[in-house]
Amino acid sequence: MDIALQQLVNGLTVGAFYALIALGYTMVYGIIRLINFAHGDIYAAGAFLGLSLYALLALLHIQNPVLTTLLALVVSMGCTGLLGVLLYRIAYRPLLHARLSILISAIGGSLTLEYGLFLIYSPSFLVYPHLFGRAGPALGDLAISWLQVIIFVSSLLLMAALYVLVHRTKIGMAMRALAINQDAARLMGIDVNRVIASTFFLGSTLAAFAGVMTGLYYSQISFLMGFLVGLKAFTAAVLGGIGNIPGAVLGGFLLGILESLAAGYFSSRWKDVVAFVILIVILVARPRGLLGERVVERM
Amino acid sequence: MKALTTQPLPFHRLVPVAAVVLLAIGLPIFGTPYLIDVGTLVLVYIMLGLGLNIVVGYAGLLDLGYAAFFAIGAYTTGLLMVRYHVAFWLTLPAAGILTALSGIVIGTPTLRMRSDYLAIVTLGFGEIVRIAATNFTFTGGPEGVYGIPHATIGRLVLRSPQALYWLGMAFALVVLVGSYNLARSRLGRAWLAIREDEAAAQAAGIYPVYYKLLAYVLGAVFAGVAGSFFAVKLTAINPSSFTFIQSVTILMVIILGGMGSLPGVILGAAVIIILPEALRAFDRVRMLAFGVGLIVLMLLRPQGLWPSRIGQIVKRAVALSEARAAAEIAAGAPTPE
Amino acid sequence: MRRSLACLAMLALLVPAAALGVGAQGATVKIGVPVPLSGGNAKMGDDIAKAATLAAEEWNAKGGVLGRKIEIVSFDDACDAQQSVTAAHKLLDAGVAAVAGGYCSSAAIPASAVYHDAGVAFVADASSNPKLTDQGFENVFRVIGRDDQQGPYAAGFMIKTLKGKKIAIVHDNTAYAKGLADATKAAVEGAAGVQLVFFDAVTPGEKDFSAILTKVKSLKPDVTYYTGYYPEGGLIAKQFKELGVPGKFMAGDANNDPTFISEAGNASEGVFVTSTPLPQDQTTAKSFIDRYKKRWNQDPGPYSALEYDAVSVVLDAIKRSGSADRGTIVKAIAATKGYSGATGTINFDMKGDRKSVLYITYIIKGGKFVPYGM
Amino acid sequence: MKRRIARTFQMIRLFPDLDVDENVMIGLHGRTRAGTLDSLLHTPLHRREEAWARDETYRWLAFVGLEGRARSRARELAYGDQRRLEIARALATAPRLLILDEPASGMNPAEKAGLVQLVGRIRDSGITVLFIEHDMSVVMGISDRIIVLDYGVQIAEGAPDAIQRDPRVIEAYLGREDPE
Repeated sequence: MDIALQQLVNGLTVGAFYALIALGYTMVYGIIRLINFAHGDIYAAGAFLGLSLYALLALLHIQNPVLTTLLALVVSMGCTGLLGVLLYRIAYRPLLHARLSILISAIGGSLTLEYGLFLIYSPSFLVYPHLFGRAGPALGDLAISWLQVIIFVSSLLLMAALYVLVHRTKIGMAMRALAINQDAARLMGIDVNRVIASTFFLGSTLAAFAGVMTGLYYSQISFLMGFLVGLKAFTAAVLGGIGNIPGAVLGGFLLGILESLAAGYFSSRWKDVVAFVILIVILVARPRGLLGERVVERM
Repeated sequence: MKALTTQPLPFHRLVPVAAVVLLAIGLPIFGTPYLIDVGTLVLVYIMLGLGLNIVVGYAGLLDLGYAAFFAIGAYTTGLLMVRYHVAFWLTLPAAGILTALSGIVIGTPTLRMRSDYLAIVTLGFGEIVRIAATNFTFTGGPEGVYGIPHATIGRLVLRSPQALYWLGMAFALVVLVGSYNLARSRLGRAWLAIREDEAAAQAAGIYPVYYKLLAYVLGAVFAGVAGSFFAVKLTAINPSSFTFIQSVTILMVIILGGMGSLPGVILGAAVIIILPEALRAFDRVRMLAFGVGLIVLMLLRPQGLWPSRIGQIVKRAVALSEARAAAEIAAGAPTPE
Repeated sequence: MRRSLACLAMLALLVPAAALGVGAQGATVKIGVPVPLSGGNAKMGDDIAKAATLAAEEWNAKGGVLGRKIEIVSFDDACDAQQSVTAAHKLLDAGVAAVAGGYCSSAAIPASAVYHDAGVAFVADASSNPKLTDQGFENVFRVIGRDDQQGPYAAGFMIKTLKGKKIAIVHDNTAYAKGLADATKAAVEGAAGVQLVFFDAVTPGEKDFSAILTKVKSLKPDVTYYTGYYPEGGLIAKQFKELGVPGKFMAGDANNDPTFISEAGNASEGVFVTSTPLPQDQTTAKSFIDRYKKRWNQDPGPYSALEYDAVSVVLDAIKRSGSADRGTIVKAIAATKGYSGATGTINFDMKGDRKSVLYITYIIKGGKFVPYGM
Repeated sequence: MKRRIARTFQMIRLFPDLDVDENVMIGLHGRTRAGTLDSLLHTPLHRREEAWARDETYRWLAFVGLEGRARSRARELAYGDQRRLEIARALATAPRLLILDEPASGMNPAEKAGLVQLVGRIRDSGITVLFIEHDMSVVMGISDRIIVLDYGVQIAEGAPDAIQRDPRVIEAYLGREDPE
């Protein structure tokens, strides 16, 4: 029983990262139907920017771990958000109506970001400062750290904030309108480009948060770190129903938990196979993902 | 895909074709082994591109796990030759059958899905195949299969870069003629019709699921053949050659070249292989330059380097079906499935 | 017209490629160094290429070999089978006399067939998978030990020194790590009164290994042995402590990198690492480290000394045989007798493996690799 | 297709980016047998069929009066011609029953007259034509039998002149005449 509970905690931690990144995929997909291959690398960029901030603050002798972390988070999220917008402006905006070409452009963007980090920072793995110990709430044999709790709670808060933003604000309404019909939205006087850009900004911000948290929690970052997580997060987004915000969150946590259970009770070597088989089964049974709304088929 | 008449090529199109033919023949005669090896790799990607082109270009199905079929072909040939000492030529039909079967297995439950969901399912399938190859003992695990014998014709052993190049060329030509014929046939028209308007195609007597599945199977078989060749070319295969990146690379070949266009596939394969090789001299910035290059190429030529009518049709069909669907949603009418 | 332009563009791409292929055949002796310079192992490749350059520069300072200057030709193989074969052809085109390098076994094995067909000597510096030399190629050598030498050593250490009764093994499903894990598994299963309680793999590139470690924890092993590479190794060591997995943690030789310690932080204290002796622990290597630091202004990587020796063995063979002919070099390398390199004395057996490889175990203490029991 | 019924759509659904002749050839799909191997290898069977299909295509194009437009893109045709092309594609499937869904909607009077004439020739060639239409000039000009539906309920059936006099039909069309 203990083990099952522990695996649940493990799964929720991984799932929080998947969910945060999956949100970026799902929002961009919902609005311009693009599988943004570079999104995982945006997450990596966020982690690296955060590390730069820590280094800078250390030079300025600002040592308070909470203060430095908050600063690193805010600056990294802001800068990464702008990086996402920049990527959209340069690589995607001119190609909005060429569905497959934009996919290649996204792959190009992914490589550019990866090897940009490679050149600017390091081909090697970089290590985050060990700021937070592994102390945690005392729950018997259960290993859980305060950092895990913070990651879990803050990602839930961010997701809730995003949900409110999309459903209760003007820009959110514009996003939803755009997702349904871009031309109609344009006719209604919505500044389509600005709305798409803000979608990229928001998605990248969340990815940057995940990136900095990854650095703090796992302590190791590298220029290729976004690839595998990006792939998983994309899977999670589809699992939940791509284009659907609660779906991405559900998909992220579900995938994290599934993986943990598969590794714990079956075999770690086969856990990705288990995850993908379940994904396929779910999609065969529910062709639009768990929470997917009926979306118009595009041929 | 002019189905009814074939016109002679105008002069300005004849020149590049002649140049490519001259280059293809001249390379193994005058090139160094390295250049010939690169040329052979281009041929492998031409085969793969042509196969995926049937799935994506002709039938309009996005496939992100195409490397799986490539892997199945390569492993079939590798394992049969190493473990059971089967001659190369006999492994070809086996690879064909196995890849066709796997095309059916993955195609049947998924072809009714929306294309983007199909993309992730094929991605998952690709990963499943790769992980299985890594984990099973009979596939050699992460070390894969090594010591694969060379192909032979009679007593002639095809081991030199030149011999491998000509073997690859023969394979690529067969695949090229096959896909050219397909485009100009009843099947080609059926795919065209389905992609343009599924409901109208159905009204004209075409059963979409069957033809989509057929596209899958044929694409898989093409990849299987490419895989068989890859196995005897490399003589050692391991799962790391069949990653998601590989699937994406093959997809890049056809999109870069211009979807649905056969010369486009050839051009795309050449660029995808030669560009990083040409950049090899720049070592550290190689991959960065490749990434930037992809974006720039797409911005300059969004329809691909050598677009075909089909590529444009696909684009317009998407716009059209979107407009139609939007109109239907606006009118509150149900979307025809 | 646009299409012919597109086609001309393709030709334009081919031309520089052709120009690059036809390297000038000067009077230099060229040594090929295939290494990963892109992808996740780029750092290791960089360290290796630097060591090769250092070796060449030192020989050149002494007048080169056979009166000719030595030139290092290094190409990126990205640790990928397909790319390593292309890189191999490219090295052959460049007219290399012999090849010394390679990092990942999965890339070295297919490339070795190309070198074999061309009759070029290939001295592997870090590819330890047994299959590389088991292929029976007379031109393939390696200066690093085999996984099936390290495996039994690691098993013996766990059972005898650490008194382990229940042993867990984790690898990462790469050719190297699986080979080492299999060899260790065989040795553990062959020992009386010892139980292998866990054998599974993690996925390279992931960061969260708590699921697999939770399972390990429930099995209460005395020793857990991780045979993969250090990027995951550091994380596993850290999460091993965080989850409170009982028993000791030990890692294979691809983990003797300082990054392992910085990643794992405090959790690295008391971790064991099996390895060939690091350069700093070999009297023979002391001056190598100083020279490397002086030249590159950084510490050598874990395989730098091995690459330095691989290049040196080749050059020594050329010097002894008096010929830079490819076939002669292969024979001369096979005849190497007691070459004294930075990593100790080098002799090759019939297969081309290094004879009498010494393994030792390090323990991490105070953020440093300290030889255990010394 | 087994039952040999063909239809056209209320909103014209051609393959707008294909040529006119290709549109019709697609209609011949169900009447050709060339399989995968034939298509891959272009076997004699395939070549024979293609030649036959070409002839058949031009036969139907001539039948609907589009023989001069064979190599145009379908989208370039005038509206009435697009409707004819859609009918040609349906005819190419060799139906016994052809269903036309509001074929005259959006047509000008000249096009309507042409349509009536075309439908007459189809009927004369032995194909039953069922068409759904509310344009009286077209309906009365060509029908042998008419079924009138009002909100899905059949309210009348019979020959044109009988229908024309049927009070329930008149009521449905023009509303009740309020007795003053």
